[in-house]
Amino acid sequence: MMVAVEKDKGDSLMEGDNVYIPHVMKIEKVIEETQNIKTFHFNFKDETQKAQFSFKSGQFAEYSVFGVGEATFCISSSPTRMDHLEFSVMRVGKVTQAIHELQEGDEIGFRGPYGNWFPLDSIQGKNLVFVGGGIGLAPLRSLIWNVLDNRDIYKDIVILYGARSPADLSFKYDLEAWDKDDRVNMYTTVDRGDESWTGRVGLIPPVLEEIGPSPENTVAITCGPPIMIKFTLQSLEKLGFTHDQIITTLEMRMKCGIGKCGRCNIGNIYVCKDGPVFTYSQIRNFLSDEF
Amino acid sequence: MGYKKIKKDQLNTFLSELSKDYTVVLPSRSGGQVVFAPWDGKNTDFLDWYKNTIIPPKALFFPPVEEMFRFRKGEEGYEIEELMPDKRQQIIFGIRPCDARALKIIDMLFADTYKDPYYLRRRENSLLVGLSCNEPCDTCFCASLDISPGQSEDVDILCTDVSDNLLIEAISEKGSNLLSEMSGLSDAGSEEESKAKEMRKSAKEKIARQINLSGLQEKMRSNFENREYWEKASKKCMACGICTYVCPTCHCFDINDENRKKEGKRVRSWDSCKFPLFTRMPMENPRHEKWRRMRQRYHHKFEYYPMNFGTIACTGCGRCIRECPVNVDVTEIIGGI
Amino acid sequence: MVESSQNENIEILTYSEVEEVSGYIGNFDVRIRKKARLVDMKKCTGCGTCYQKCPVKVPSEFDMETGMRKAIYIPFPQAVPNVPVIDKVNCRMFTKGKCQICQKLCQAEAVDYEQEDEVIEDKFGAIVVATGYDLFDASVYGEYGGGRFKDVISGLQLERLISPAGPTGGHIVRPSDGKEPKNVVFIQCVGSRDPEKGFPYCSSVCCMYTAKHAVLLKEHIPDVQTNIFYMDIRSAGKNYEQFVQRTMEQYGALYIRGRVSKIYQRGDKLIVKGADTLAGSQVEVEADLVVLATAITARHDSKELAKILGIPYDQFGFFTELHPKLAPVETVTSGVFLAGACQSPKDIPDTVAAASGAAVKVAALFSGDFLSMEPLVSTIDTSVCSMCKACIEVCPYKAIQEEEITLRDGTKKKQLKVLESVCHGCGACVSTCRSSCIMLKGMTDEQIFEELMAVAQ
Amino acid sequence: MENKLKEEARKLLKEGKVDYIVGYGKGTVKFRTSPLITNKEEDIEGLVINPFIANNLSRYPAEIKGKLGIVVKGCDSRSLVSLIQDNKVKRDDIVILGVPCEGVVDIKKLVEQIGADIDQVKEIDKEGDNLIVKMDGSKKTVLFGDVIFDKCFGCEYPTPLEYDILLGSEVSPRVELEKSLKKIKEFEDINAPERWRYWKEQFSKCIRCYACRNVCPACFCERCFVDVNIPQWITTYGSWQDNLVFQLIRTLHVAGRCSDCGECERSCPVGITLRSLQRKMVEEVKGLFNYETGVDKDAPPVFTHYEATDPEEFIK
Amino acid sequence: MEETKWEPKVVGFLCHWCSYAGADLTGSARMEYPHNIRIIRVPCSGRIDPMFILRALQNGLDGVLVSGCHPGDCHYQSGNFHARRKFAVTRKLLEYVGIEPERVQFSWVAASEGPKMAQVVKEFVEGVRKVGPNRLFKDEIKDGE
Repeated sequence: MMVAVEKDKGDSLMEGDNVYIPHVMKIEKVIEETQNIKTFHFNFKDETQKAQFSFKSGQFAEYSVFGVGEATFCISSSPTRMDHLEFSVMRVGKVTQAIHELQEGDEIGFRGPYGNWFPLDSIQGKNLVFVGGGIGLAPLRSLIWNVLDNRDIYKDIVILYGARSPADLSFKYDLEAWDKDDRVNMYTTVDRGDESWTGRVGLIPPVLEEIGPSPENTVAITCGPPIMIKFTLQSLEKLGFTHDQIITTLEMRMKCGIGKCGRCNIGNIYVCKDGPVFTYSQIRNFLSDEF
Repeated sequence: MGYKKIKKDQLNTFLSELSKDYTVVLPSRSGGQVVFAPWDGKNTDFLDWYKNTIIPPKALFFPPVEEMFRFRKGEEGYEIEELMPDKRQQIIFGIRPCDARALKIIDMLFADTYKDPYYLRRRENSLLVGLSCNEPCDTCFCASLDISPGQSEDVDILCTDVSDNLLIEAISEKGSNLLSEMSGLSDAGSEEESKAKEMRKSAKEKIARQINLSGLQEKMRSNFENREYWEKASKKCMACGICTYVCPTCHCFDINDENRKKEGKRVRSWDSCKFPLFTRMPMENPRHEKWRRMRQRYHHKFEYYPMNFGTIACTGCGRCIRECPVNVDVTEIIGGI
Repeated sequence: MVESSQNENIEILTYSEVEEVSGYIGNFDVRIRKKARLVDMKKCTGCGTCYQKCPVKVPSEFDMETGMRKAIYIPFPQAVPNVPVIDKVNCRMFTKGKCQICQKLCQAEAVDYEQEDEVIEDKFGAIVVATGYDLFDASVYGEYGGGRFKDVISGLQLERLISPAGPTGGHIVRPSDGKEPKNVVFIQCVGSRDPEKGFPYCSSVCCMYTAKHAVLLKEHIPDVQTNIFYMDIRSAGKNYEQFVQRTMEQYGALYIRGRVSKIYQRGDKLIVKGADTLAGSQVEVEADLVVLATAITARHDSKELAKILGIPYDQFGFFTELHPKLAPVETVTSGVFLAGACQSPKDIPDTVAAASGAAVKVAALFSGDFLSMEPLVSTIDTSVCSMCKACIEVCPYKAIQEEEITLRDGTKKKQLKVLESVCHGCGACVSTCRSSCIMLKGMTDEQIFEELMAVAQ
Repeated sequence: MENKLKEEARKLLKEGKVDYIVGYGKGTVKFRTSPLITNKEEDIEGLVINPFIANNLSRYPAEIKGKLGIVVKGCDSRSLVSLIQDNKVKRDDIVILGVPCEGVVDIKKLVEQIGADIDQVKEIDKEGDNLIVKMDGSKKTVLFGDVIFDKCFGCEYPTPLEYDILLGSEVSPRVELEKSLKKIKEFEDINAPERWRYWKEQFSKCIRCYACRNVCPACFCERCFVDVNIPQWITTYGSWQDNLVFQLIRTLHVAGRCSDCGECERSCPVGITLRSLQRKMVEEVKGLFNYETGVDKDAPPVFTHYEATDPEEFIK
Repeated sequence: MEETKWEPKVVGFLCHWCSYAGADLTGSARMEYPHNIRIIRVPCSGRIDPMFILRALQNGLDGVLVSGCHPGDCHYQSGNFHARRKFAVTRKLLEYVGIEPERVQFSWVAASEGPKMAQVVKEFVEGVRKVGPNRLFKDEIKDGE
């Protein structure tokens, strides 16, 4: 059951001719998720651009802090809620540091959406297993809200989210919302608990095996740091998932976002143009010992 | 379209006529290095010493440093002013067939899916006047990539140096329109044409170096895992950026901002897959080791590019062999797979 | 001394030497060589029969050669611990191979010729250096007899003669013929304030102890006449000046402001020729005894000790304090403190003050189990460090050390580490590191970069 | 000299004294050699010693782990010693095969001398003090002394100071300093704004390929200061100001470690006269601190220690 | 900043224990020194990296003064000795490359030498004024200048 992932999508190109010119957006809200992860709500400055803009969950964009540089993050809000857009950033380098210093009312450059997206139509009528690690929940979150907004098309949904420690749990407000929502069974775990943590403690792969979702008519979608993905894939295989049933996003350094600058080139595909969403079987054939 | 010809000493008039509404760019070595530079209006002695430039003509369309747009923090927020290349048409005189083919190859990438405005604008604004090679260099191996030094379909006009005068042949439709407007050209006689053909044949034989591409893609795919081969091949490589910067088909770039908050420019500059920082991510760097980067460079050119665009991203110009400080030879490495 | 020997927190290691010091403040690893004294300290009762019966007599260092001591000896009667040591150089057992009188006579069988040096390696939190001073050897001065006249003695030798526990039991006699001196000449600044001899500094204590000697001489020999050749009297301490005035008025000390040019022997008298600049005339004094106030110098081995401890020293061999005004008892190497004359010539009150200062500094250091430091320290990003170790050589405090860690996959990796407690944040390593992988907290490159950007605005 | 090298190299490999032999192999481009790094005995046959051995091989011990048998000329051996001083290479990890070097041919100068393009030249061989240049149909003799690199004129240590095996008899130094420093002296005569404009032009050609850094044995840092982006001292794109500042700081970093092997200038694809910078620093460091690079392997690197008598007349 | 009356703008790297304290003393002793200088405090002259000097000039500052303790009384023992070597080589290189020597000045000023600090800064600013504005790193160098 091959899950096709479209390759060419020239139509959603927004800007007239120059694809490198970003839009200037205004930041409406800054949420401090953890001490090094922040989520930004931002919006178009003028309505016409906003009307033309559309994207699908799983796509990413290039965010620029003028005078510092550009960086690549997925759009973590759902296309079904277009009142504003969101993205989340972990502070790791120069540009992310500059982004973390932005406050409400500041401006940020936005270029995109780029890349392909989660195959919404082909996962209809299936059970869904979402496995997110740390900041990996950001791309999943967009899909989860998208799925929940038209919940009835899909069978039952399992969300497993893990982080290193309770302090590193991000999107707490979403976790609570999904926990209370009975249409979804929500599991949260942390690698190391602390005194105030009452929930589950344990690494994601063993917890996943413990939950043991049946691979029957199911698609697993996972995002997170490379080590976590590596072991999650192994435990998914143990649970009987075939490689076509596992979808993940690939982490690669990106600069142009449009398949030109050569950074994200693995094999003959450009992760930014032809990805970042791939099925595990696709990854297996073009990926070798690079990862 | 019949062949035209012009006496070499009249080249001066021909060029000055062209430079009325075009800026003429041709090889010059005023600064000690052979580069493509705007014509100074006088000397055209490049026909005697010109072999090929060190920095390929790709730099005229995809410059080492290029300003993309300027941003300024106005009262109610940032304004962005696009910095497009100027409209003036230009003529690249003396481009070699291998470089012309290289431009065609990277055209495909810059136009694929998302159009690169800067590069394509400059390409549309320019007209290529090729010059066939009579004396290929020792490092050239364009023959084995079925590019003939004397013939080229990738230029608008092709000139061939036939001892005392220059045989001019219009290749593209744009080229023939231009030639039709030009005066001072006389029709070439048949013996010039035959001399040109025989010059082209002899030039092709002179190319001693060649690269064996038979069944390359399968060989490369199977050899991808052969770490020991790539480690040995890349042991002496210094991981500098010369081979990627002097290669006419290398197109990787980096985008950075000028380091000022209030007002500055976003700049696109050349980047090389040979540098470790090319793929460095906060958590890990998939291509930290030198041999992985060399493998990526050759696989991108000889396996991935053909898979995506149907042509090998190499035109045998030999610059990477000549300019490499430690003489890493692509024909040796590709041949040895 | 006795009190400290009984205090259980104090362990006294005599006849021992510090051989090697490594580590840093709070974690000094020190190797001490407890030299073999050839007498078992536990068994010896301190009865003293051994050093009474020992046939060998040698000049006693403690008495500055004014008295004698045996091959097995205790330096002075109240020595702590009251256990003798055998001087291998002069003891017949080692020079001629037989004697063993002390072993035979010792009821406690404490004498053991085969005793070995004992090496103690231990961890210490701080080190207080109180190694004292040496006296300048005045024989270098030809004009004062160059050491030929027995009756030209140094101030310390006179001290031993005056001391009741001294070799002459407190009777001040002339070393040459043992008679009581009637006319004594004191010569100040012998070696001190004399750049040619290499000691341009003033030893600061001689004026006062010479005045004291003049007073004591008067008390012991009522009809003595003391003449003191001086350049200027340095009596800066509390009541010091009054004391000197009293020496002049009540004890009849004759202060002659001038230098002595020559001393020569005439009969059994010593003729001291000098100048009296106040009277503007030559002076000649017939003296029975001449006392030289010789300069205080650093210990002869102070430079080696400084290298062992890793502390700096000045050109005279005195240890250099962290700051002349603000931190006189500390050294640059944090955790090593200085007390007394080893830092610079001092008299007793200053030495006691310095010693208590050092003690309190150590106490402060040990008060908490954490050391509170200024956060201005540097850190090394070992993922990009290329181990050229230029920073180690540049660091004035030796605050960067190499350590070996085992990575996750078990391989061993050498990398550099900055000892936060030792680093003073001078930043020399930061500018020396060519790949800029050292960051000085509080003065990072980024801060300076922003400052430079702001300044250029 | 070549056969002795091959014999020694084979012996070293056979006895397992070294894991790799680093030497000069025949280049695929005429009249150029290319580093040959191998641990297989059959490759030893490819080792050559000829007047074109321009590369400075002491760049490799810092990268390649394990015991190396390395072929070095005079200037390379000084770079190697400087690496030992910098704790980058352990003396007993390398077996040094010293080549007493009479000078290396500078192809650019040769082309000027014979007036024809290098591709026409078929063969060059050295007889005594001149070179016989064979082209198809014609032959030219050129004085060897006219075509060697500028650096070879000022070479005080043609025979390596530090070696385990010397592959030939000692060579007397060819100390024609004024020829070697000709460019620098000429440069110093022009006034300051002219000099600045000269460097401005030179470094607007620079395309930041970093060959000058990657070729230089003294530049062995894991991560170069250029790659630091917090704070971004130097931009990653090649504006002439930043190129110039990059090269000036690199020159200061390399001062005291540069043995004037001339590789930076030879490798620069856009032909920037880098040696005029580095060689000037070699003179300065010798003048100021009387320190020559890589002459004594136990001496501490010049900028990690100091003398009380260092010059300071320029300090007010 | 209209061009009529160009005032040189210089930066001074002063070492915290001596020169900075010296400058402090200059101020507290009511001694005048030119206002053109902006001071950046560094713990020791050994901390100053030639990159700071070049970055300052690249930012358009007209001069850089670097000042530390006299050799021998550096609070960190050997900071100024290492710095002295580095400055000697840096100065020679900057001059060789064509930067006017008056633009970069090194000096030793002790904590007690208030008057000397004022005098060093005055001389330095006059020297920079003589040399004129810093156009080194500007792109368009008009020949007339």
